[in-house]
Amino acid sequence: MINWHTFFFMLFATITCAFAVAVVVSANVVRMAVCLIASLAAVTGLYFLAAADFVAAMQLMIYVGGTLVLLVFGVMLTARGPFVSMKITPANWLMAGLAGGALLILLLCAAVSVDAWKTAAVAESAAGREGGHTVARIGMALLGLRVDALEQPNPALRGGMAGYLLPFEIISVHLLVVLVGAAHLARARRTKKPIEPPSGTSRAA
Amino acid sequence: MELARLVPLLLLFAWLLPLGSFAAIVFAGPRMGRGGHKAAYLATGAIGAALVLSLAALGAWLWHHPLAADSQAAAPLSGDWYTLAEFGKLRLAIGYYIDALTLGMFVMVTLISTCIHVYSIGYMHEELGEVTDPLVRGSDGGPLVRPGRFPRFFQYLSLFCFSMLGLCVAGNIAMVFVFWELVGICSYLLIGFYIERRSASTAANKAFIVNRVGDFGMIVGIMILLGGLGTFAFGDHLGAGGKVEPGIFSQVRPASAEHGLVVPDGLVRMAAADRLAAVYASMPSADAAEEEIARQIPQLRRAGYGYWLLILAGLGIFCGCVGKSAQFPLHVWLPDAMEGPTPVSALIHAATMVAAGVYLVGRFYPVFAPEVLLVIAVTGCITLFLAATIAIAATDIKRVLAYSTVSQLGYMMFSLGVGGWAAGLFHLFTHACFKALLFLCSGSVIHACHTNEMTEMGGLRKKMPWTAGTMLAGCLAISGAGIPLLIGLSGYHSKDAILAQAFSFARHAPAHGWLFYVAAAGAAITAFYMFRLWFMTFAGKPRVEHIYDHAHESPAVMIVPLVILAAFAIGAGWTLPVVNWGLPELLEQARPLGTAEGFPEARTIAGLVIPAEHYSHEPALHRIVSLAAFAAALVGFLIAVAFYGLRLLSAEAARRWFAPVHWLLVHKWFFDELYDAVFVKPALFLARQAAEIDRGVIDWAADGSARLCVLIARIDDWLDRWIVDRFVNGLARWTWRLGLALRPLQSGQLRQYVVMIAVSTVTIFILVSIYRNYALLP
Amino acid sequence: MPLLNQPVSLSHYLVVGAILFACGILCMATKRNAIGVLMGVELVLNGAAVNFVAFSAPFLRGDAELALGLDGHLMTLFVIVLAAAEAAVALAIALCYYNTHATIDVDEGDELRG
Amino acid sequence: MAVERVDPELVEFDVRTDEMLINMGPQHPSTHGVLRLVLRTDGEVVSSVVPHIGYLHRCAEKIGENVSPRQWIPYTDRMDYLAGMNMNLGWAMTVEKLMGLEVSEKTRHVRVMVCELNRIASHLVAAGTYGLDLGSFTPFLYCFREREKILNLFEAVCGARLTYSYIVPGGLIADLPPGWLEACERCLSELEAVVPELHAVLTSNEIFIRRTAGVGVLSPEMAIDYGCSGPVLRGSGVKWDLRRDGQPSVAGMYEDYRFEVIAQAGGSYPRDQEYPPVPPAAVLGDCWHRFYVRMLEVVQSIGLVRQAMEKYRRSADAVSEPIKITQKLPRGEAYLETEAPKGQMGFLVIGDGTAIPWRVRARSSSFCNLSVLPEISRGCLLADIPAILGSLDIVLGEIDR
Amino acid sequence: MRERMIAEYLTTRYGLPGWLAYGGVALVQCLILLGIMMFAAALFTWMERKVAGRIQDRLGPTRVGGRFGWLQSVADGIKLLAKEDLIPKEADAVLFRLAPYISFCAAFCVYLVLPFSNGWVAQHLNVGVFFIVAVAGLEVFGVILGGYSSGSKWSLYGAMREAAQVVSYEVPLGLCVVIPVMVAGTLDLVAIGNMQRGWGVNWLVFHNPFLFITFFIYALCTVASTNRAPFDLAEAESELVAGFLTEYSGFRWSVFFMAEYGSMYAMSGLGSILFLGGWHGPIPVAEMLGLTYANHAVLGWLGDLLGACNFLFKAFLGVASMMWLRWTLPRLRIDQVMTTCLKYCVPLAAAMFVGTMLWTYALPGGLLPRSTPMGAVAEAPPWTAPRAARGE
Repeated sequence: MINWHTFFFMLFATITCAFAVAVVVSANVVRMAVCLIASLAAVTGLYFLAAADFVAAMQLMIYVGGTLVLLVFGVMLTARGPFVSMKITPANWLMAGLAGGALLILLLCAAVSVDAWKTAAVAESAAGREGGHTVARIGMALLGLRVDALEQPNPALRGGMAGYLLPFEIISVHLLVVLVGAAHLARARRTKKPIEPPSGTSRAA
Repeated sequence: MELARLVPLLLLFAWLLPLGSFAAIVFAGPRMGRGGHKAAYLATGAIGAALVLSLAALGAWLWHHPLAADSQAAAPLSGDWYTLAEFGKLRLAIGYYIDALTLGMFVMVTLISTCIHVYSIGYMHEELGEVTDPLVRGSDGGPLVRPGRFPRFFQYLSLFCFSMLGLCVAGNIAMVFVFWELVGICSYLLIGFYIERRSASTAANKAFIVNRVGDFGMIVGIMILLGGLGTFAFGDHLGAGGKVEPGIFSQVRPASAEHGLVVPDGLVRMAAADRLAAVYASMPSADAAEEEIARQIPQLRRAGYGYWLLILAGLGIFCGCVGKSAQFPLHVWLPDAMEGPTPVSALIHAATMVAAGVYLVGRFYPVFAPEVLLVIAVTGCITLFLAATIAIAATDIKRVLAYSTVSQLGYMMFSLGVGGWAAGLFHLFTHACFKALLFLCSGSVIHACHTNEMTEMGGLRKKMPWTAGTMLAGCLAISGAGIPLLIGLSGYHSKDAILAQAFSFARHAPAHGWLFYVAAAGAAITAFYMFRLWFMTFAGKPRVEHIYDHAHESPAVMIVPLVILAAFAIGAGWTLPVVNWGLPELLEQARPLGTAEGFPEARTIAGLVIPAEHYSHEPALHRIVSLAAFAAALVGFLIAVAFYGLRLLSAEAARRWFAPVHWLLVHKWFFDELYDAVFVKPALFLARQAAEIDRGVIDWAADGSARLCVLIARIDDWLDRWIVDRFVNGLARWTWRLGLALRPLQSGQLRQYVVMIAVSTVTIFILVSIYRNYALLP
Repeated sequence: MPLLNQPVSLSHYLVVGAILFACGILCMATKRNAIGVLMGVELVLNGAAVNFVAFSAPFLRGDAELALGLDGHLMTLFVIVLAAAEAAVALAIALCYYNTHATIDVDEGDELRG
Repeated sequence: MAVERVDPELVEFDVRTDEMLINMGPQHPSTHGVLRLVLRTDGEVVSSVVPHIGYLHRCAEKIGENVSPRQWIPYTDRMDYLAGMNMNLGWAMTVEKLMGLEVSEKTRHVRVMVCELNRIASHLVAAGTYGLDLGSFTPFLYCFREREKILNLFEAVCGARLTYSYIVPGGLIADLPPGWLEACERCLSELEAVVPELHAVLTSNEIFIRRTAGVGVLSPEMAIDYGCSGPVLRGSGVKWDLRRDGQPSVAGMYEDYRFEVIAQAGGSYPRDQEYPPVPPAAVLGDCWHRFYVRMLEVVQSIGLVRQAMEKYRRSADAVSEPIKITQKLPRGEAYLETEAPKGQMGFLVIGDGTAIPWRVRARSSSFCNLSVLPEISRGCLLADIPAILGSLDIVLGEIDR
Repeated sequence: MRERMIAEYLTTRYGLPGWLAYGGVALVQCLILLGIMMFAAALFTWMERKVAGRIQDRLGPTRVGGRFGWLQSVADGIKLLAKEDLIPKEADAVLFRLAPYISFCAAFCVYLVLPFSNGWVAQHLNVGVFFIVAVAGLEVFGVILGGYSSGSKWSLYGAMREAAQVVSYEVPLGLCVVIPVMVAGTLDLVAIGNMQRGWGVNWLVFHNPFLFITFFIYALCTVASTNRAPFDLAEAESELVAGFLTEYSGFRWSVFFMAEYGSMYAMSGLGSILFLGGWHGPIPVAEMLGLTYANHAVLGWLGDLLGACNFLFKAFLGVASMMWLRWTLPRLRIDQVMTTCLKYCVPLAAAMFVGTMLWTYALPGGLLPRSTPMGAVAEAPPWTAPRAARGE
C-alpha cells in the first residue's frame, strides 16, 4: 500500500531537484528565474509535509513572492539581447562540475551517515498531514516566550530554551537597513542626456 | 459604558489631544501652510475637541449625579491609567482623581483656551510673515527683523493646555508636581516669547526663579506627606493583590473618624521616631515591637506628635501655591509677566495657570489644619489689599489688569482660608471668565493702538464699540455689579459668597475680624480702579490724536471670543431655577469629605474657629453682607466716575495731595527694590567671590598638572619611536611581502572563488574525517 | 513500489537539501550573469533551510527527542528573511554594477584583482 | 575642503535603462485614425514624439482641380468627416466669394443652424473619445447617444448621416422639412439636460482632472506661432474666433447673433459660474482647458441654434438655389477661412473662366494643431500621450486629405 | 477534514483501495472548486456586460440565450475556443504558453483554503490568511512572464507596470489583512469567520473606527492588486493596446481572463471574511430558525448552507462594486497609482494598524455592544474539532 506522505514527498522532491538542475543547465536567465520559482515553490510542499506550516507559508510569501519578484525585475531590467545568455568554456564547466560533484558526494555521505536519521518514527508521521499548528508558538517565541519548551522531553534541551526576541529585533533593524541601503545603492548617478529636438518636425516657415 | 470607565477615558482623550497637537506642531509646524498658519487650526481644533469631550464627560457625570439645591458630595473616581513604576508599596503612576471640581476645571480651562486660541489666530497674525520688532535693535542698528513664530506660539499654547489639564486630572502628588513644573515652563516660554526683548527674557527668568522659591516649599510638603503616608495617590486605589490602599485624603480624614482631621499614623511615627526606636530596642522581636507601637500611637497622637508635621506639610504645599498664584510675598513676578503676548496673559496669567495655585489649595483642603488656613487667609488678605492699591496708580493697561488678577487671587485664597471652600472656587471660575475677557479686550485695544499706556488712549468707545461694550461687561462683573439680593453679574455672586463667609468667620473668630473689613475695602478699590481703567481708555476725549486715528475695531475672529466670554462673564454665576444648574451646586458635589461642618477649634491658636460654610447662607447674615459689598463697590464706582468719568474731581490734584502715598504705590510698595537689596545683590557678591577663588586657586592647580603631563608625554614619545615603532614596522614589512606573494590568487573572477570555496570545504571535511575518525560513510 | 511504501525519513530530506545545495554551488560557479549567481545563492540558502526544517521534525527520525523543534523553524524563518534582504542588496549591487559597467557579466568586474 | 555640488539639472538618480523606440499606430486604439507616432521612451517617460502622417491621403485637392465646384462638395464631406456641414460651408462660401454670389437670409440662418449642430456633434465625439482615451468608457456612449439624435436631424434634412453635401455653392440643396424645427428643439432640450452629466463624469471628476490638468501645456505664443486654431487656440487663452474675427463674409454670417468667444481671459471664462469651476491644478493651455472650451462651446452652440431657429421662423424669403454644375467660374482667385469645430478651415480656389477650377487647395486646422504635439508632449509620461493627442482632437481625413 | 471522513468511510464500508478513495475524493473537491471558479468567471463576464450596459444606459446582451442574454458567456467561450491560436514569431514560446496557467494556478490555489461557510473549505489551513496573501501575490508571475515572453514592447510595458503596481500594493494589502487578524488573534479563516457570528454589529468592520477605515483601504488595494479599473494599467487599452494581453488570443487569453475574475472573486471573499462577517449575516437567521448543530446535524448543515449563500452573495457584491467602479472612473496614471499606494495607502494602513492596536488596548470589547461575547467558542461541526478532542 502506498504511503501518501511518501508519495507526495517524492513528488515534491523530484520537482524541486529537477528544477534546481534546470536552473543550472539553463542558459537563458529568464528561464532560470522561472525554474527557480518552480523549485522554491515545490520546497514549500516539502515544508508542509514536514509539519512546518508557518514556515511554508512564509517561504511562499517572502521567497517565492517577494524575493523572486525582485529577481525577475532585475532580470528584466538587465535582460537585453547579448546578456540573456552568456556562455562559459567547457574547461570552466569541468572545474565547477568537479568541485560541485565532490561537494554533493560529501553531503550525500553525511546525509546517510547516521542510522537514526534513516528510520522514521512511523507512528507519528501522520502528524504531518494535520499541519503543525506552529503559528502561535512561533509568534510567542519571537516575543521571547517559549511555550513549546514545556513539551520538550529532553531536560538538557529544556534548560537552554530561550526566546528569540533579540534576534527578531536585530533582524527587523537589519531588514530596514538593508532596504534603505539597497534603495540608495540602486539609485545610481548619471548625467542627464540633453533631449535632442524631435527630428521629424521643423518649424514651418 | 459605565461611568467609571467612560469619564476617565473621555478626559484622557481631552487631555492628550493638545499633546498630540503640540507634538505635531513641533515636528511639522513651519511646514503647515504659509507661515505655518495651519498650526493654529490644528491647535484650535485639538482644544476645541477637548472642550467637546470635557462637556461630554461633564454631561455623563451629571447624568449619574444630577444637581440639586442641596447637592451632596459625590464619590470621586480615582484610579490609574498607566503605572510607571512600583517600589514596594509606593506606586508611581499616571493616575486620575475625578470629581465635579475636576470636571468643572476641565470645562473651564478648555472653554477659555478655545476662546483664546481663536482670538490668537487674529491677534498673532503678524507672526505669519517677517516681523519687525521696533523695541529691539538688530545687528545693523535698525529695528530687528526676524522670521515669524506663529506655529511656535500655538505649539506652546498646546503644551500649556496639556499641562494644565494634566494638573487638573492628576491623581497623585507626583503627577501634580510634574505638571505643576510643566505649567511653569510653559509660562516661562510664553513670557519670553519675544525673546529678543531684554525685558521679556528678564521677566521670564524672574517668573521662573520666583516660582522656584515656592516650589521649594512645595517639595518640602510633598516629602513630608510621602515620608509620613507612604503614598502619592489622592484617592483610594486597588493595590497589589486586590487590596484597597488608602490614599492621602482617606489617611488624613479616615472614614473611621467620620472624616474628621486626624494626624495619620505615619506622621505620628515620623515625629516620634526617637521614642519608637527605643521601643524597638527594648522589645525582643519586631512583631512584638510593632504591636507595642500600635498600642502607643493613640497616646502619642493625643500628646500632639505629628500635628506640627501636618501643619508643616500644609504650609509647604501652600508655599508652592503662593508662588504659582502670585501671593504676597511672591507676587512680584506676575506684573512683569505681562511682557508676553496678550492672549498668553489672558490664558495663563489670568484665567488658568495662576488659578492652579487656588485649585491646588482647594484640592488639598482636607489636609490643611486650621492654623494653615489662617495663614492662607492672612496671606490672601494682604495680597488682595496690596495689589488693589498698586493697581490704582498703574497706568499700563495690562499691569492694571495684572494687579487686579493678583488681588482677585488674593480674594480666592482669603476665601479658602476663612473656610469658604465653595465660595473661593466659585470665584475662581467666575474670575476666569471675566478676567480672560478683560485681558482679551485689553489685547484688542493694544492691537488697535500699539501701545499699553492708558495715558495715550481715551475715547476709543466710538472706534471700538464691541470691545468697549464687552469690556464694560467685564468691569461690571469684576466689580460685582448687580441688583442686591436678587441677581447680578457673575462677580456679584461669587464675591458676595466670599464676603459673607468672611463675615461669618469674623463673628466666630472675632480676633481675626479685621480681615473682613480689609476685604470689603478691597472690593471698593476694585470697583474704583476697574472703572478708572475703562473711563481712561474708552471714555472722554482722545489724548493722543495719531493713535486715535489709527485705532480700529478688531477682526471678527477676535470679537467672537470676546462676545462668548462676555456672555459667560455675565451669566456664569447664575443658578438656573428648577433644574438647579449652577456652579455652586456643582462645586458642592466635589466638597471634600468632612469639611462641610467646618473645623474644630485650632489646637495651637486659641479662638481660631473656621466656621462651616452653610452658616454664611443664612438670610440675615447674607443680606447685611450683600448690601455692604454692594455699597463698597458703588462707592468705588462713584469715585471713579467723579475722577475720570465726569471729571468733577481732578486726578492731578489728588495725586499732589497724597504725594507720598502715590509715590509708594507707583513704586509698588518697593518690593522689587527690597528683593534686589536682600537677595539679588548678596547673591551676585557671592558669585564674584567664587569666581575669584576659581581663578586664583583651582586654575593654578590645573595648569600645573598639565605641565606635568607634557613632561611625561615627552618621555613616552621617545620610547614609542625607538622601541615600539621599530617592532611594528618590521611586522608591516613582512605582511607586505606576504601580500605580494599571495596577490595572484586574487583573480577577481567570482566563479573561481566559488570553486575554491567548494574545494576547500570538501578538503576540510575530508581532512577532519580522516584525522578525527568521523566516518562520513556508514 | 517499495520506494513509496516506506515512510519518509530525515535522510530523504537531507538528500534533497544536498542536491539543492550542490546545484546552488554549481550555479554560482558556472554563471557569468550576476543575476544567475544570485539565483545560485538562493538555491544554496534553500538547501540549508530544507535541512533546518527536516531536522526540526521529530517524526522523521528514530531519535525523536533530539529533534530541533521550534528552533529549527525559527532558524528557517531567519534564513528566509535574510535571504530576502540579501536578494534586495545583491540586486541593488547588480544594478549598480550594470550602471557602471554596462554589462552584468561578473567576469568583467575584476578591477580589484591582485 | 569643498563639498562636491551636484547640479540637479545635469544628474538624475535612476536605474540605468535603455531608450526604447515605439511605434504608436497606425493601428492603435487611441491615435484617432491612422496616425503613426514614433515615441522615444525611457521607461515610462517619453523623450520625443514624432508624428508620421499620410496614411489617408486621397488626392482630394487634385480631384478638385478636375471636377466642378458643385461636384467637389462630396469630397469636402470626407475631409473632416465628423463635421461635414462645416466643410461644405467652407468650400461653398469660398466659391461664392469667387463668384460674388449672395445668399438669402433664410439660407444664412439654415446654414448657421446646421453648422452649429454639427459643431455640437463634433465636440460630443471629441469629448466622448477623450474619455475613452483616459480609460473611461461610459461617457463615450453618453456622447454618442446624443450625437445620434443630431444625426437623425441631419438625415431628415439631406438623407445622409455622415456625408451630407447639404450646403452647396449658391445655397442649399433643399429647405428644411416640415416639423424639423420642433424635432430640433426637442433634441436641444434633451441635450441641455445631458451636459451636466458629462461635466459630472468628466470635467469635474477628480481622476480626470489629475490626468489632464497641467498636462500638455500649450502657451498662447506657441499656439499662435504654430498656427493653431479653434478650441486648441482658445484653450490657451487667445480670444480668436472667425465667427467674430473672420473675413467680412464669414463674420457677416453671424453679425446679428449674440455670442461670446469662449476663452479664458482675465482669469475666468464667460458664464463660467454655471459650470464646474476651474480646478486649482489646471494651467491655462493644458488638456483640461482645451476640453473645457469644447464643453462650453457645446452649450453656446445650443444657444446659437435656438437664435437661428427664431430668425428662420421670422425670415420671409426662400432659400437660395445652388449653382449649376456647368456654371463657369470667373477668372481670379479667392481664399476664405471659416471656423470649423476643430479650427480654421481654409479653401483656396483659382478660376480660369471654365467650369473647372484651375487650382484648389485646402488649409487644414488639424494639421497645424497636430504639429504642436512634439513640442507639448516632450518629457511627459507614456499615458499622457493619448491624453494630449485626444485633447488636440484631430481628424486624419482632414490632415491627409 | 470532512473529505477524510468520506474517504475513510468509502474504504471501510465499500472496501475501495485507499488511493482510489482518497484520490477520488480529492479529485471531486478540486472539480467542485474549479467549477465554482469557472462558473464565477462565466457569470461575471455576463454580469460585466450587463452592469456596463445598465451604467451606460443601454441594455447589454439580449440576443444570445433568451431574455437576459444569459448564454452570452457560453457563446463567448465557444468563440474563444474556436479562435486561431497565435504565437508571435518573436515570442519565447515555452514561457508564452506557460504564463496563463501560472496565473490561473495562483488564482485557483486561493480557493483551496477559502472557506465558503463554517468548515466548508477544501483544506482547513491554520495559516489560511497568510497562504492566501502569499498565493495571490504569485499571480503576477504569470502576467510578468506573459508580458516578457510575448516579444512585444507593449506587452513588456504592461508586464513592467503590473510588476511595479502589484508588488507595491502587496504592502498595504498585507497591512490591511494583518489588522483584522490582529483583532481576531488567529490566522485561521474559519475561526475569523466564526468569531463574527451573531448580529451585524459583530462584524469586524464595525469593531472600531480604524478597522472601518481599513476596510476601505483594503477595498482600494484589492482593486489595484487585481488590476481592475481605475488601476488597470497593465492592460490600459488606450495606452498599451492591451498591455500584457496584446499578443494573446483564444484559449490562452481566456485563461488569463478567468484568472482575473477568479482572483477578483477570491479577494472579495477574503474581504468579506475578514471584515464583513464571512458567512454570518447581519441578522442571524440560521440561529433564529434553529439551524444549528446543537439541534441536529442536518439542521446544522442547512444552516451552513445558508451561510454559504450569504458568503457567496457578499463576495458577489464586492465584485459588483468593482464593476461599478470600472465603468464609472477614468484610469489613473502610473505615477498617480504609485503615489496612491506609497504616499497614502501605506502610511494610512500603518496608522490604522497602530490605531487598532491602541484601541484594542484601551477598549478590548469593541465600540458597539456585541450580541455575543467576542471570545466565545464558535460552535463548529464535529469534523473541524482537533483530533485530540475527538478522542482519536
